[in-house]
Amino acid sequence: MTLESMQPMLSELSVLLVPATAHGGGAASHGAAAVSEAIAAGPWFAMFIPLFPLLAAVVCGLFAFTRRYDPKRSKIPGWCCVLGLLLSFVTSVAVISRIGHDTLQVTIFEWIASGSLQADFAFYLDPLTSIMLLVVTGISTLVALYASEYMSGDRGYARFFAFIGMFVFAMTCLILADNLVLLYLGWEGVGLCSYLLIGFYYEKPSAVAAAKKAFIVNRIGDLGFALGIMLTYMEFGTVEFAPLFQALSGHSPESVSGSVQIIPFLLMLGAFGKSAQLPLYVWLPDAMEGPTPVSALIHAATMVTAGVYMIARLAPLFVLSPYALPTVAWIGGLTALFAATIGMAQYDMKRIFAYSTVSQLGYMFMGIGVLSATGAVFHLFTHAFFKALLFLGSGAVMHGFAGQLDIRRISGLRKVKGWGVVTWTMLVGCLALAGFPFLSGFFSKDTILAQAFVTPGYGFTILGFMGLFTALLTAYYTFRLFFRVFLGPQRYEPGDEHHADDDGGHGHEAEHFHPHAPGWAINLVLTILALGAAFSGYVGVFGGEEHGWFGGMMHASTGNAVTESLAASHGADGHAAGEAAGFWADPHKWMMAVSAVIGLVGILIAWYFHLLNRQAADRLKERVRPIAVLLENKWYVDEGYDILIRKPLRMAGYVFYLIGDTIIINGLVALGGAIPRLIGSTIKPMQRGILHGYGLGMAAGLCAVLAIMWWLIQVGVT
Amino acid sequence: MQPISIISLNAYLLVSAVLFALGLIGFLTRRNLIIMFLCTELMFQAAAIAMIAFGAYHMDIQGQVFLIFVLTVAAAEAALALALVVALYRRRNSLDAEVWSEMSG
Amino acid sequence: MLLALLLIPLVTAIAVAAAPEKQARALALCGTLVGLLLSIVIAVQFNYQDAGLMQMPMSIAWYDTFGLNLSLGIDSISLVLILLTTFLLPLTILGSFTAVTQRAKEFFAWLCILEAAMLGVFAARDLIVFYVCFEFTLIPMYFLIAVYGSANRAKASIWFFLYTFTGSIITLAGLVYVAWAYQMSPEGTGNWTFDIATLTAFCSEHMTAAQQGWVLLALCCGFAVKVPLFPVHTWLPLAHTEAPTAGSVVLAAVLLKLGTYGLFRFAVPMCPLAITTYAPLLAVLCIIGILYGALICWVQTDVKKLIAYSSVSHLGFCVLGLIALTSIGISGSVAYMINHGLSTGALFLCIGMIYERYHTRAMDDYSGLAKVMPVWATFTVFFILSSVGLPGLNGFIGEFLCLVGTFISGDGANPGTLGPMYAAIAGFGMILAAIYLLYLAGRVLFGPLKLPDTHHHGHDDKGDDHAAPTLPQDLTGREVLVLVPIAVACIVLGVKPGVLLAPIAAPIEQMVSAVSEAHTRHAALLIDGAPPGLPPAEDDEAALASAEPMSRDIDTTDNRPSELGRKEGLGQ
Amino acid sequence: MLNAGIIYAACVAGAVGVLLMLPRRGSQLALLGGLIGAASLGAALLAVLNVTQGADPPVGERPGVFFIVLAFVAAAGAARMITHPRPVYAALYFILVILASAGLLVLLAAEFMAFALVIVYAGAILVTYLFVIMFAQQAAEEGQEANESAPYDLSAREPVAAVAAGFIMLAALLGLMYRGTGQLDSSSVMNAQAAARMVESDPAFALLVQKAERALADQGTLEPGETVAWIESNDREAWLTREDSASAESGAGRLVTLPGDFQIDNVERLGLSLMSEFPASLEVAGVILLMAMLGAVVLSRKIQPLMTPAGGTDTGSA
Repeated sequence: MTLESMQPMLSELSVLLVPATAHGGGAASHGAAAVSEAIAAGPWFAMFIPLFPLLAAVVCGLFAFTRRYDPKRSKIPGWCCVLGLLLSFVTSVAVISRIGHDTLQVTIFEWIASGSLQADFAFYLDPLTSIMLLVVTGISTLVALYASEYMSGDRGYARFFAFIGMFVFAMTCLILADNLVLLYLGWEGVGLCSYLLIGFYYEKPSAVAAAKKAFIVNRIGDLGFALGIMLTYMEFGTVEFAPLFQALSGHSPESVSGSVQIIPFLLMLGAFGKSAQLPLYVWLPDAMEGPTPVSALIHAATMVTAGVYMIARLAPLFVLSPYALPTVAWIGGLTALFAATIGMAQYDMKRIFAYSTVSQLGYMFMGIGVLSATGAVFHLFTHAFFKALLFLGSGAVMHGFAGQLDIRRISGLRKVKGWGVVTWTMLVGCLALAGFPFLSGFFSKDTILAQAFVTPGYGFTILGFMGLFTALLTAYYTFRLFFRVFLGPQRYEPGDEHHADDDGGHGHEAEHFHPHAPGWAINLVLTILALGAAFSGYVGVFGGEEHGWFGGMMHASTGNAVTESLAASHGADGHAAGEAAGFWADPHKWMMAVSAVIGLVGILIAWYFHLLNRQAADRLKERVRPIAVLLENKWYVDEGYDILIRKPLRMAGYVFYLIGDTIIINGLVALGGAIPRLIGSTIKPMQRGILHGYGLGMAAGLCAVLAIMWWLIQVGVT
Repeated sequence: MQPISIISLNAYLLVSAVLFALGLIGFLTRRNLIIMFLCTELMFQAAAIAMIAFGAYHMDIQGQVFLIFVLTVAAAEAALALALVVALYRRRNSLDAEVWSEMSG
Repeated sequence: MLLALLLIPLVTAIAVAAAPEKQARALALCGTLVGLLLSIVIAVQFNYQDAGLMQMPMSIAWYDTFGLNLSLGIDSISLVLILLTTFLLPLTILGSFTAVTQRAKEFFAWLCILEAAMLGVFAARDLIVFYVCFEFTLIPMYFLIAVYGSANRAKASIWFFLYTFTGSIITLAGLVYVAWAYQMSPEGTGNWTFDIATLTAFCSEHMTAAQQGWVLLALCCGFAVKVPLFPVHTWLPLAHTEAPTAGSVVLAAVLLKLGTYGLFRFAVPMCPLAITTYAPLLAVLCIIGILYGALICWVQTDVKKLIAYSSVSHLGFCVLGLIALTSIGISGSVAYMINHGLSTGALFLCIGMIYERYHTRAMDDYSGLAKVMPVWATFTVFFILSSVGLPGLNGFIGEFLCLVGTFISGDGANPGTLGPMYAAIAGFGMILAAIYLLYLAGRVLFGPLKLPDTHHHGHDDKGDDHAAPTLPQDLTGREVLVLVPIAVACIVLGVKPGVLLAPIAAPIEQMVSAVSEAHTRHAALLIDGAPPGLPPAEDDEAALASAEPMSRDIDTTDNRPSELGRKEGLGQ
Repeated sequence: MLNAGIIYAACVAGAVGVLLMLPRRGSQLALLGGLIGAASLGAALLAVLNVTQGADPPVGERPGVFFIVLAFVAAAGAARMITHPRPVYAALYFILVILASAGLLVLLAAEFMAFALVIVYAGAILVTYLFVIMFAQQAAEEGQEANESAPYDLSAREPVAAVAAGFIMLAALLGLMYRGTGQLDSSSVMNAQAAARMVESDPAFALLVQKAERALADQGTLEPGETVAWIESNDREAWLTREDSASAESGAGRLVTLPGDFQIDNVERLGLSLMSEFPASLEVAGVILLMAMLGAVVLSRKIQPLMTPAGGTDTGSA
């Protein structure tokens, strides 16, 4: 059954999927495609990229439903999910090879067609998509493989992989989307899956609360995004990228109307919600309640980068308003610094990595903000590898030590038997994160920081220095963790969680508790990721283009609208001058050296405090007591949100319900009922039952009538 | 047979009106059940005079015929009324009209 | 054909009432299934090319001198709503097989009568038939709540009845005024008619803006109560908490749609000029309803009351979309009617299932049910997501289109007068919806397992509950059979909304063009009719109060160009 | 014409008078009230009687002194009846009123009715009333000596309102009546109308004709074959026509004066009218009376044993 023979059969399938009934819409979708004929029709089999994970999800879902399936023994759902993701990865590689450097479009079937709003289930394939596809499908396959062993024995095994399948389906839809509405579908789908996965251990109230928090904060971002979509539709009459970019190509920041300039700010709100930037980052640290593979896949590599992808994808829009990208840059920079400070003071391994993710995302946004989409996406690419590695490593530790994550209770893991692979891979990951020279983190972070100094505008140099300081903090807290956990004297206490109720006879006394060394699947995945973390940086160096193969790809994608505007904003000379003035004038050159030095300094500080004499760290902590407490409590941001937003809203709810509904409205209605009764009771006393009363009443009535008649006659009316 | 003049008609009507008014006042003020019925009889009587006066004025015998029927009704009414009064009296040993006021609102 | 559609439920009702107790359930189910079949046949025969036309007309002269005749006919909007009703009724009946043990026969008979009345409303082409059926739905619903409800069902049923009844009396007054105005006017030449088409045409052409304002006010009173718009919604939570499961499913899924359908069929086409002037006012009510309802949901402790208030909040979107007067907005609103019917109906069914098992609606009585009832939990989460408006499911289509419709409402290309600000504020409703529905899921489905104590020592001790057959912990086959079709419908409408949006596009397009036509005619008239140099006064309450006498022909003396009219005129 | 002012003033005065006469706890000004009442009635009667007929000549005589006396007796009796604290006297005063009005009826040439009134009313009905009053007075109220009247008789209920209502009605009634009678035709016109009515279908006319023929035959003026055609209104003359010649032409015949004592008296006419015009209502009247008797019997059946102090036999029904 070669691909060619399948081709005819499958093409009918795609035609079938564009049903005849939607005749009105059908013609339009082809029409829309026709209009943007400039974009070549992409490979039809691209539709399998999201379809395979969806299939896997459905199969695992069925497994979860059937009663007979016993989660303890068989791992079938795990394997079929990994298979599904692998197939999706293979298809995306095939599609990437087909894309090369140009942009393609594939229409699968017509989704929403009402009035002039036309949103099909169609894909927009360009080099940016291929990079993202590589990251998403690649990392998710590795994480699924890892999880198949990590989650073994868990009661919700099949359910877990169903959600993972759904997540990858949603993420791929997001990346491949050809129009904003489908992007929004992916956007919310990913939010949903993160809700379901964070709340996977639904018996833990903290997990349920964290899941709910994640979904709601995302939803706030999504509202901004949705309003952005509507505004674009209102302004340009279409939500599809191709016609949108065509319409935008004619404009420049001056010629565009005011309301168009608001669109980037709205979209930005969505990006910050999803990628956990400053105002809406609170959900990411709590999202660590979910199982570690989830944190690794969703909250490190794929979902959180959706914001960066969106801005890169809609770069032509962002470029139009002069203030949009600087705001993105500044918020990115501030978030990086802010998260790094909190990361320093945390004790839970996953929380530290979560804050470091927020901080690295800050870097990416700073990258895009300072008009270096290549740097941002490159950092995204490398970050996916080493952050996934770090998370999975800490997951292995957690898995082995029955849920123990507190860095104060584990140390000297290097000496324990069977944990060699984990230690070495974690070392590579930490070095990459810290920006150790010649590892992936180093290259990608440099491109961003260097660009900060190059692009003119709104205090970017200050931003650059802030970035350097954050790089120092990053190096420090990464190695604070590494030295604490993996080096130093060997002592550890098991966690409280009877993790994944594996039936091992884990006695909980410290002495004869022996950690459960990770299996082959975990070690394999860790080593692959370590290789990725180490060498993914060179993609941005070799390959002839200005920033290597990676730069070439980004140059051909929509992202380069950012770089074009960079060239336009300060004329061609800015960049060229850099080269001619030799090593010190070109930021890209000296940044290599400076950031290397900073990385090393950070590591040394961490080494001194957390390996040489840990007491010094404690003494230092005593001296700067208030700051330490402040950082530990995460600058009290969560409590602030609770007081400023959650409590007033809940109070309003009570006020509306107790006073608004029950008292005012129901009161009015009851009043409406009471009026007739009131009138009745006023007339009641007339009937006292005494004969004379009635007689008198009649007589009075009679004489009144006669009097009136008489009066009328007098007046001469008769 | 000469019909009576208008002036005398007016006079008779005056008398019957006065009697009627007195009967009404009596009915309204007296609390004794029997007297109240007596006052209604008085009102009957007043009406009778007016009827006859008009009959005479119009030289029409029907005034008197009608009075005969009025009398029969008055008699019937009186009989029943008194039977009722006796029954009521036997119930509450008092002729006071205000004793019977359970039918209040 | 349509008359048969109406008569089947009535015949079933009679048959069920007559049948012995045991067969009553099965008979009711078959009757409603036959109804469903017939509606599918109608749907197939319906020609979608000119979906705007009123098809399959039939009319029986009822009382000629007064122009009353039982005339039925459907366009694609009524067809879609009929399908919703006939689709949901058999499922509701199947769902409440075990719920009702006492007086079951009457229960199913009342449900069938209710179905007949609802179908009557959707298929009515005559004002009086519409109104009779609209009112007739109250009676079975009243009995369903009053006889089969829970604790204080008496108050709930009375409130439900009187609230809706007073509202619809005012609507009747409005409708009769329209018929009377028509009969007095030269077109009517003295003979009464209640045909909707002629009256709508008359209203939009010959009534002045002020008169249309009064008619709109009358119509809105009745329909606003039925669609619970903000100030008049307090009957809904009461009715829902007290109604039996089947009752609240039908109430939420279809009865609330009578109001929105009424607004769609009467308010917008009959008073095009007035609707644009008062759309912002109504929009404000809707938005308050959305946010107000959502916030109240968040603090509820009774599950059914929470979902009831969520209906208040959701239908705010639906009406907002309708009065945005854009083709996207209105198709979104119609889509919303269907989707809300499906998802909220299903949610009520799920809640009904746990009520059958644990006989308590208070949320703090149980939590963590997912561990004990995984299948039920999956369905409930699915329907919660559908009503939260997750893209890919049906809720999103309605909500998104309504918001887009409101967003582009005032930008000149359509007669609408709302704007982006309305959509932005209404958008917060989406966030609040997520908050309270996930709050519900978090409290009931997730968290540590806690079952209400009544469960342990059986059902018999429950006061008003007789020895209900104890159901197994998780869903029985029958209950899954009830929920699966709705879930499939949700997915199909989510993934392929064309199935719903394509047929209804034509009539909506017609309506929007009719409204804008009315405006251009009005504006054009003002330009040449009105004396020059007239200060364009804001059309405010005062104008409404001075309702001018019914003019014989087009009222040229209306010297207050409605605000939009002026813009329209200048716009050309 | 009748000047209304006096009438109304008389009414007000009458009201005050009656008010004073009404029984009340406080001071007894009954006598003064009576005087004022009588004066007012006199004034009213004067106003009514010596009214000039206005333009057209004063026609018909004014009622004589008998009328005035009887009127005063009736009014006084009625006033005293409603104001007297002791019920027995009230009943007796009512009998006085009945007699006075019987007198009035006689003045109006309705002598049968006068007698009927006296017999039926005074004789039967009021005797029953007296009986019941006596019956009710026997069981002396608890807090009261033998001959002191019951508390409910001592004070009138809301006298002012009742009197006001009564006299306003009276004033309005009189105003309306006199205005009405003012528009009635004068007695002469009434005379002709009555005569004309006599001629056609009035059953009394047929009786008159037979009676006239019998009287003339006794007198001998009637030749055989003649019949009486019609009678003059004042039934003094009669018009005889021959049977055979009636058909030739009308008017042939001769006018004959009737014998002096010929006339139809009241009872005959009444009986004739009852029999010819109201036979059905006569039956109904009979049935009403039967019903009344049955009702009275049923009502006074023993409902529950009467708790007589001495355990004696039941005091029997009315």
